[in-house]
Amino acid sequence: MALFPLHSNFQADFVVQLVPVDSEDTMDRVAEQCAHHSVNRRVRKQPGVMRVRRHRTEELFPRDMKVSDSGLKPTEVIDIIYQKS
Amino acid sequence: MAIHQRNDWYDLTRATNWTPSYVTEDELFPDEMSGSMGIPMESWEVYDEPYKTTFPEYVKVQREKDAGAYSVKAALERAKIIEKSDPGWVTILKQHYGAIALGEYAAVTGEARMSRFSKAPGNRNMAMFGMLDETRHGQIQLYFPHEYCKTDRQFDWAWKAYHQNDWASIAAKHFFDDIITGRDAISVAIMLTFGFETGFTNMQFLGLAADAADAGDYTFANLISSIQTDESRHAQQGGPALEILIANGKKEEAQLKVDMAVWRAWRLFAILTGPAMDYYTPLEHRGNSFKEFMHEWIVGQFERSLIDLGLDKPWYWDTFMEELDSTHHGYHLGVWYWRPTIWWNPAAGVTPDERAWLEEKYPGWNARWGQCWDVITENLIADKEELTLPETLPLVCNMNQLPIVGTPGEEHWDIKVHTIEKDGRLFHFSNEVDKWVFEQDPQRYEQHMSIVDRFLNGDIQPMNLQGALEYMGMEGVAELGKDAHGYAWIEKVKANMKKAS
Amino acid sequence: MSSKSETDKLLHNNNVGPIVRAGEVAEAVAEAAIIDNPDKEVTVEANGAYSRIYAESELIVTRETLQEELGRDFKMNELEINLASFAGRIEVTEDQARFYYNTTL
Amino acid sequence: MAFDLEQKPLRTWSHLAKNRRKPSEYDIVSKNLHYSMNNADAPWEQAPNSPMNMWYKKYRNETPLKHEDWDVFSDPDKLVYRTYNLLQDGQENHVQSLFDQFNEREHDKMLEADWVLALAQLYTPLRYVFHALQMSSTYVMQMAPASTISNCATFQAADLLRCVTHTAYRTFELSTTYPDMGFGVAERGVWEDAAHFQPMRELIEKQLASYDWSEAVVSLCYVVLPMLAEGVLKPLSEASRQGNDTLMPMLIDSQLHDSQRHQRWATELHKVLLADNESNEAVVQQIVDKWVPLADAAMDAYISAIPNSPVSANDAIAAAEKVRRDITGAA
Repeated sequence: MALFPLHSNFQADFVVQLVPVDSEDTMDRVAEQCAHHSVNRRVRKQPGVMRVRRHRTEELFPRDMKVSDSGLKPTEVIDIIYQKS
Repeated sequence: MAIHQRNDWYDLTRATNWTPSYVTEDELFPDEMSGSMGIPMESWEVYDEPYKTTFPEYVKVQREKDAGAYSVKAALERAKIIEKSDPGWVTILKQHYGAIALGEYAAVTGEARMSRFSKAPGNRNMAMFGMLDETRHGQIQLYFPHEYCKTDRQFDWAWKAYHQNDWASIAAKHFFDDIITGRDAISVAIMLTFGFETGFTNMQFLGLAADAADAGDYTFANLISSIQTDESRHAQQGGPALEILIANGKKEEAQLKVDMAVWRAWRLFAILTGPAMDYYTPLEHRGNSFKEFMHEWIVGQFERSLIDLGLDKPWYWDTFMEELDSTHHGYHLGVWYWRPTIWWNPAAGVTPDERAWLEEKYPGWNARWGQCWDVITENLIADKEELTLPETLPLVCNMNQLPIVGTPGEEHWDIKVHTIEKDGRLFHFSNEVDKWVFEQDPQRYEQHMSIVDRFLNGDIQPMNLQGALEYMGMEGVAELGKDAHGYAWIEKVKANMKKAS
Repeated sequence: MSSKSETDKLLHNNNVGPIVRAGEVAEAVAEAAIIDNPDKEVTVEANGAYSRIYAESELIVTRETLQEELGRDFKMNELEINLASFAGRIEVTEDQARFYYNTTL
Repeated sequence: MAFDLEQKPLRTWSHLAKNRRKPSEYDIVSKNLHYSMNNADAPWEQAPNSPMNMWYKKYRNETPLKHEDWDVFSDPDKLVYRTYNLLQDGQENHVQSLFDQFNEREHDKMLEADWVLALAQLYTPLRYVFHALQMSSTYVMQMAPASTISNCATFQAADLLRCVTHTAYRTFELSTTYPDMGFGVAERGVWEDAAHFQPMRELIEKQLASYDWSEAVVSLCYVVLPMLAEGVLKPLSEASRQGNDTLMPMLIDSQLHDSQRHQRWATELHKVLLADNESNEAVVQQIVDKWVPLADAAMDAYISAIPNSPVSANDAIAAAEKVRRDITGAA
């Protein structure tokens, strides 16, 4: 358990934001925390599941992967995108 | 002829280089302060400032300029511009004075750098007048807003802003200390006087004067356009310095400095002048859009003059032109959303009529920034103000110190953060150009901490928004930025919705 | 969104001339620019705060014409009081102000 | 920390609000403007180890003169930009009318031949001296720890450019009457090579290359400027009367107005230094002691070259010492 700062680039939003998560959070939990600062604030909730990836890469992190297992570095930028099911 | 023409004796005022022998030339002009790139003193003696003045002319003309500016102020004191103007206009005054007054005063130091350390005697004299000019600009832009202190606590920031760690203060200082106070004499000549003062000051001091005159604030229109008459004289110090560098085989170095200064100025003025022109100025008083003013002053006039001096368009020209359509919209949205962190009250500027204007000036605006404003507007209509206020910090660029923004909207979403890693630390940049600037001079930039870095390092306590506001210098609620119109604009949106349904 | 060719067209101009703060001097300079440059097409764009006065490649205003237009004595360096900006390069003598570019695009 | 929920508007800037008296225009526009004094680790908003931050830390922050609150310094003349222009426009109207009228009456044609020679050797090369002191003052400005001190240095630098301008003008004018005396062309050689200028040039070059702020301000304001007033301008003024040069004393009178103002702010600075920290007195003394011999030698060489100087080098040296005593308030 450790504070783990990330920067959230949330789908359709205009700004990248600091989101302090926990190293033991799963990617789903990370996405939720990022959504808190964007969804219903400046972007609408979209259908589908929120997924996390390294900024401007294609590969999505598994939803249950922990931050500490992801290879992400503190303060790295992540994209949160909706995956249409 | 009883008084000799200036032309007859002017050259003698600048025949002042001599060969030192009790100290070396390098001791007299240390490279770190003079920046003469190994070009010896005699090669700088051909420096010919195109816009000349002399001491007696200077004090006479400046006395008259001040007589004009102060008498307009006195005559219009009863016009009660603060009480009678649209709050959007008052916001421009707060933003302008806070962002500009002490920066102008710092420019005295930059001019002094040239006046002491330039190897070109003409530059040293012109910079002396530049020191006086910037003393004027610092003092007059403290004197004029001072009387507004009693109306509103935010006007204290005209004096206070540069003394604080507000993110906007940090960004302004980071830029001005990079081109004015923190550089050698020749860099100042190129980056401040040429790169900045022949270009972007026109935007803020003349473009905005046009809006001010239209808005009925003649005191401000008169003041800032008068300031620009000084700028346009002392801004001419850079041109001849550039020509000497080019003649001595230093074109590449000169081009680099110009490109860095122009880019940095662009980013800061995109957040300063952009929102002022396209969002804060009441719609009925807007003349040109920010982009149109940029076309007039920066593309048509400044960049054109750069070519005349023998330089090239900056390598990032296409990116720059693209940004004229986008960057300031994101900055405006960010400033409005994080409004408690700034000392002015941003006007949202998104009533139906204003949005129509934005869509006309920036086709596609609604599908981009408009989407974000839709959500904000709905929240305000539904009384959910809390969702229109921040709960975290934006990521700030390690070069320009401003939030990293990009184009929003489901169809157009496009943000690209450029990141480099050095010794385990990640540096994030708004785009490739900011990253490029950073990489030109790591020693100057690397150990600097952005406000987000400071937050993460624990320099800001408690680690929440309140702690951050206090760190930024906010001492109480009256200083915090709020929506300029207290959300009154929502009524216009509602009325429009009623009409539509 | 503006196209590349549009902004390049904006850049590729040879307009030179003063931008003068609104007032009697701006009016006099605009008149003088027309009188002193008979072979040129002089454009005057006025807005509330300033007038942009320009012509292709070179524009001169003389002290003599300015004095006539103003109906009073006028020293060339007094122009500075109202010369908010200018396009091109500048050269001011005791008799005239000249705006010009060395290059033609 | 108490975050004020009912913050009231202020009558003035927050930093002046604690004062009981109403702030003057001088206070409003001059006080406490150097934000680079806030963060000792990084005076400028760049890396703490950037070259300019290193320069300011070494030469300003670590300078031997100390003060708890440099911003208490006020210019005794309370000059602000617009009053400076009023003041100097008035002075320049006076000087311009002197130039005009003396030209009209063909003043220069009536000069004694020896005096014309003296002007070429002693007066017209002074534009290098004035200019060097202009440069030195701009350095004091950019390194000063308070904006109120910086402003005094700015106006002082401008005053010295004023002297450069007078000198350039007179140099040209003399060259029209005496085209073969080297006016306008020979000054650099005189300044660089003539024996009577070498000690002064040594002083000035070394002073310019002294970058510690304490050293720069004390050597300039306590030693070099008094040398200029007492060892150069006044002896020249006195001597000119013998050469039928009635313009010079009037011109120098106007320049000495500026010198007196420079002395006034130096005197005030000294008071402020002593009031805060007793160790400052020794620092000042040490710097003065280092530079006075060079200045005395400069005056000696210069005055020895003035034909029949009514002011002896010893008189001038004593007068400069008297100025220093006035500045430091010594008996």
